[in-house]
Amino acid sequence: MVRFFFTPSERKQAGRRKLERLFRLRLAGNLPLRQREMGKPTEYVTYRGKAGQWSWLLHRLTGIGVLLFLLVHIADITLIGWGPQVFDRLLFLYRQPVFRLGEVVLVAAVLYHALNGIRLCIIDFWPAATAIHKKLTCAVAVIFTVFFVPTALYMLNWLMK
Amino acid sequence: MNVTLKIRRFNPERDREPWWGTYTVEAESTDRLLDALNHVKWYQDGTLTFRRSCAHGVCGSDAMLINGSNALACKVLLKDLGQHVTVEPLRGFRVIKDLLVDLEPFFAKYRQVKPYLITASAPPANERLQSPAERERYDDTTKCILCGACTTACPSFWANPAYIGPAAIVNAHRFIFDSRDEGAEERLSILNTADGVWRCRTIFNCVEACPRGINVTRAIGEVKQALLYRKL
Amino acid sequence: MPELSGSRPESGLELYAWLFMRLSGIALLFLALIHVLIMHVLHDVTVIDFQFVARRYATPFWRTYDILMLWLAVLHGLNGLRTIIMDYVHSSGWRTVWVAVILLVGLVFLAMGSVGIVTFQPGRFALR
Amino acid sequence: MYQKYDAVIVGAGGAGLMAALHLSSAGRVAVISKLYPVRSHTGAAQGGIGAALGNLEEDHWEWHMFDTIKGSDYLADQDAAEILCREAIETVYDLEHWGLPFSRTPDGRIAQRPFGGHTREYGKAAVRRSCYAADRTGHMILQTLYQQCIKHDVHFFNEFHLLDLLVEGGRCAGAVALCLATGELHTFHAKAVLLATGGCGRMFRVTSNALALTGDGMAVAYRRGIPLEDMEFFQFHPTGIYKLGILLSEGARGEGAILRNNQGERFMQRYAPTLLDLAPRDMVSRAIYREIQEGRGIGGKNYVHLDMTHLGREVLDQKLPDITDFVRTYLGIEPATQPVPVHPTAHYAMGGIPTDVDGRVVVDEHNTPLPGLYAAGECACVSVHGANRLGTNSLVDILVFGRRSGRHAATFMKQNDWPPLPPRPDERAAALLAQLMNTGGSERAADIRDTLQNEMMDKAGVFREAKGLQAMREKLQELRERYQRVKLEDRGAQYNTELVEVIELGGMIDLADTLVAGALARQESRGAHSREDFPQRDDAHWLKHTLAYQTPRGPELRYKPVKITKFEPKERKY
Ligand SMILES: Cc1cc2nc3c(=O)[nH]c(=O)nc-3n(C[C@H](O)[C@H](O)[C@H](O)COP(=O)(O)OP(=O)(O)OC[C@H]3O[C@@H](n4cnc5c(N)ncnc54)[C@H](O)[C@@H]3O)c2cc1C
Ligand code: HEM
Ligand code: SF4
Ligand code: F3S
Ligand code: FES
Repeated sequence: MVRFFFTPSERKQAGRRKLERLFRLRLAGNLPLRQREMGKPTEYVTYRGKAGQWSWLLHRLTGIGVLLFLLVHIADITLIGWGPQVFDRLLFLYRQPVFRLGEVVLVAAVLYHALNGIRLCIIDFWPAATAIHKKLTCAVAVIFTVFFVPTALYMLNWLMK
Repeated sequence: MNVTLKIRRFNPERDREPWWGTYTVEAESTDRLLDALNHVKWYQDGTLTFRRSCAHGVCGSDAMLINGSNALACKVLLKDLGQHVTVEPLRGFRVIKDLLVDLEPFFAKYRQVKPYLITASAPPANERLQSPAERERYDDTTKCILCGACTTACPSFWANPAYIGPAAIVNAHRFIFDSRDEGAEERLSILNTADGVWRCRTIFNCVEACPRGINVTRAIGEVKQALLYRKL
Repeated sequence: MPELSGSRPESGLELYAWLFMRLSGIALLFLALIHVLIMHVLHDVTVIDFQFVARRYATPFWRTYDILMLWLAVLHGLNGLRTIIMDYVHSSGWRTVWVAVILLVGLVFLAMGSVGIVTFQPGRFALR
Repeated sequence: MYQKYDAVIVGAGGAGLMAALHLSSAGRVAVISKLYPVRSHTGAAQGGIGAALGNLEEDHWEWHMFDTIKGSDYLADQDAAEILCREAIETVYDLEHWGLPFSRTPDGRIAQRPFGGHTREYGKAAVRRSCYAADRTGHMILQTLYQQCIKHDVHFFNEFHLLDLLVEGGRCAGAVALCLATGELHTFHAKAVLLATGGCGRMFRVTSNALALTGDGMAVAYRRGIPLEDMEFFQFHPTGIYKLGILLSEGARGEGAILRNNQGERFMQRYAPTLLDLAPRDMVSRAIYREIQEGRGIGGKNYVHLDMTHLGREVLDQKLPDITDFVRTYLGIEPATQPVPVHPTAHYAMGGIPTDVDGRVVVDEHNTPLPGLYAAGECACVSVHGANRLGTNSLVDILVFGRRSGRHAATFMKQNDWPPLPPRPDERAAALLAQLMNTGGSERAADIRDTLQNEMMDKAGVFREAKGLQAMREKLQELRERYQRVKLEDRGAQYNTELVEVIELGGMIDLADTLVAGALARQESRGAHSREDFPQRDDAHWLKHTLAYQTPRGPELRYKPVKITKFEPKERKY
């Protein structure tokens, strides 16, 4: 049976195990407990991981970025219920160059996140694909470039004018 | 060739903060990094502390962070590292002294996945039969030497040390996919938690780090699949 | 053998969350990309205005489309955020707080968005 | 710190873990090991474990026994060898039942391959007897045993270094060990102690042995008045990687690899016409040295070629993946297309702490046991290997006698109470540490060790003669003096690995002493002990085991007879 909730006693037990773990940590070696000196964001950039690490970091950042935009976007869309005056005034804001540049970044983020997400799905549903994960990462990069460059040019057309 | 080693040092009895020690070693380009470390310990600074034993990549003692990525000091040659080598202890484990880290939590996680054959039936007089194909099914994960390089290369583990980590999953995989084993259900339940396989974000650092060339991510993926199809 | 380290009772939640992320991701691939294509690329903000939206929402198709996308994207994104919280926040107290916040944000925004899409009646406003 | 256990096992390699499994159900048992158990050198064993399962062709334990005796140059005790070969079969099945992932035959049974010196029908032709898991047999054994220990909740003290044995009133009362993490001495008070501390190959320069294989257990026992048996017999494995000594398993030759000299000649044809490259190790190692001596080393250097090119990539990657990887990693050579430079490498101590077939340590020529003390594995000498061990027989040895000693100790500890401890049990260990920490000397341990290893290699290696051995004795005396002034830079308590290395070095000097003394005395050539000045085997005078006792004047030698049951000594030809 799959369970989503735990009984209080189970919860307590899990808590106790956690304590035990901490206790063990202190026991092991009887040394002054020295905190991990790493554990900081520097970990992620100073470890020389390969494509997988950077793909993941980007995926996470773009995910958060798109999520933030989405929330703002929902808020502004609801303004439509307030009528054209309110809505169109808001759109004026979006027509600022900063926002238009931001829009390009948004498209990049969504596109990358989507493509990389598909790569992850392929690997997750077909673990044998791990053997070609580097090729898949390359494919993400290539497809991203192929789609994004013309799109960005098209979107930035107004700059030229 | 002359090699400069920059080693992250920390002595709990003397230092309040870790520091960098720099040593120059005269060595052959085909020497192992372990040879260079031994050279420092034996002829320059006897206090340098690290674990080692087999010196040819089969015991798992000397995993460390070498030039920014995890490897066994006895399995990388100086010629592949260049003249300046940076050596640090594994990340995500408590540093005890210099390059030596606390492995107790790591082995505790290994023990947690019940890493032993579980069978209900009594064994036959001779061997249990297993076809070469069935044997091949879990071959990759039998190679693990529990060096910890994968787990400490995993960003998911750095962020959250409660994550059971790739090494434990690899060893669970070794039994889950063994045709003789009957404990898959127990192990799968252990791994089906927030700190189990689902913390893995398919980052592949583990695969890059594994000195035994185990396709760790694939093993984790296969365990995820097993969980998926068990429930559906 | 001592039972150790952070082990908690098995729960199916993580599995379904994981599966949902992938399935919603695949659905969003089409929904979001087409949405972005139409709303942010082909028609840039200079042409999009109240009227544009009004015309689009005249048919139930786009409303259904947007509702679906809204729900999937919000749930996908917030569950993603939950994953990230689980990574970086370790005390169970703070975790609970964060999950509550996420739930709250999710409810509020889903309600806002849904109400917006469903109840939108361009006829209520005088059209130019 | 004082700890009380029913039994204490020192060493967590194959022998120690096997004993632990059989002891742990009988009482409170502790395993102490200076390495994490999975780091033990059993994990490095490659080729396989010999057992006459007969999965691929007819085979019988009697044939296995005959090969073992003949391989030992008739020095093995035949009652022990019989037990070894009989129980090997059961032991391999036990391992399989515990989950060991053996390679398989097409019909799903344990796969077997030929190995040096293993023959059918008493020497007619090579037989497939070595049960293997690719070339990672030892790794799988170590893992499987450790896994079972986890299952059975065996209590481990990891990274504890044995310093002393407690022997009180003719009984073993426990052991003293240094906790590396804290620098504290722990006294383990026990009814039974089992030593399973492995080999001592690190006293030679070129060795297949781990840096940790320094023979500590043997040295500790020796210093407590227990003799060491047959130390002069040290096996050199023919195929160590050039310079590094990393082992390329005999399994390679089992799969068909061939040794060639600088003319590309398969020189083993001249030394062992029947078994060729699969002759026993002592012979092949000598053959390689002869080739080199006579100028047929590759490029005039001191190595020959191990040719695996005709095996094909498939066989290499499937059956010998690890050694293929070693060659690629450490030599940058592709074994599928290029021959591999190899030379003999110090590999295995046939000698060790004398025991009977139940693992009880015996202290004199009449096999009088020392109650409560057991030994098993490479540090022990039962003796099943005599003057030369056959490949795959060590893994059998550690498991069969690990199990037997575990079982015997289990009954022993049920029937006996704890012996009293001396008033200050850790006195000697503490004195040793204090002395080392305070020598204030200037001799670098590494220099002493280098000299020891180089000299041992030259003077007590594959070929020996009186002059060299005599010089070696003097050298050892000098090293011992230098060791009195050894310098220690690390004076900390926590993880003082420098201190550990210095302690190990002290033990190795003692062991080298016994080896050289035994070799000098033994005026014959037998198995791995090959005297250039006495090239013949001399059964009339030397069909006997050496026992070396520590005295202030150096090792004192005594001898005990060989047990012969089934096979009368004959000339050894392959
Ligand atoms: C490269 C290689 C390949 C081999 N291949 C084969 C093969 O194919 N077939 C075969 O039959 N044999 C083979 N052998 C031989 C065989 O592997 C060994 O002889 C055997 O594994 C020894 O096992 P053991 O349990 O006695 O010792 P080990 O496995 O060496 O274990 C020794 C244990 O003692 C502990 N210890 C040591 N000193 C101390 C101390 N002072 N205090 C506390 N603990 C201590 C160590 O931590 C370790 O746990 C091979 C050997 C080598 C080196
Ligand atoms: C367009 C198609 C999309 C696809 C194919 C997709 C796919 C995925 C997948 C597979 C994951 C799981 C990653 C993992 O477990 O490691 C994920 C995570 C995430 N997604 Fe998406 N996604 C898409 C769109 C979106 C959108 C629109 C948002 C914003 C609302 C979003 C926000 C996130 C966040 C925040 C995460 C968590 C990141 C992390 O855990 O590192 N995604 N996505
Ligand atoms: S999977 Fe590889 S990296 Fe991880 S512990 Fe095992 S051998 Fe080491
Ligand atoms: S690096 Fe970590 S996230 Fe998964 S694929 Fe490897 S365990
Ligand atoms: S020393 Fe054994 S793996 Fe490096």
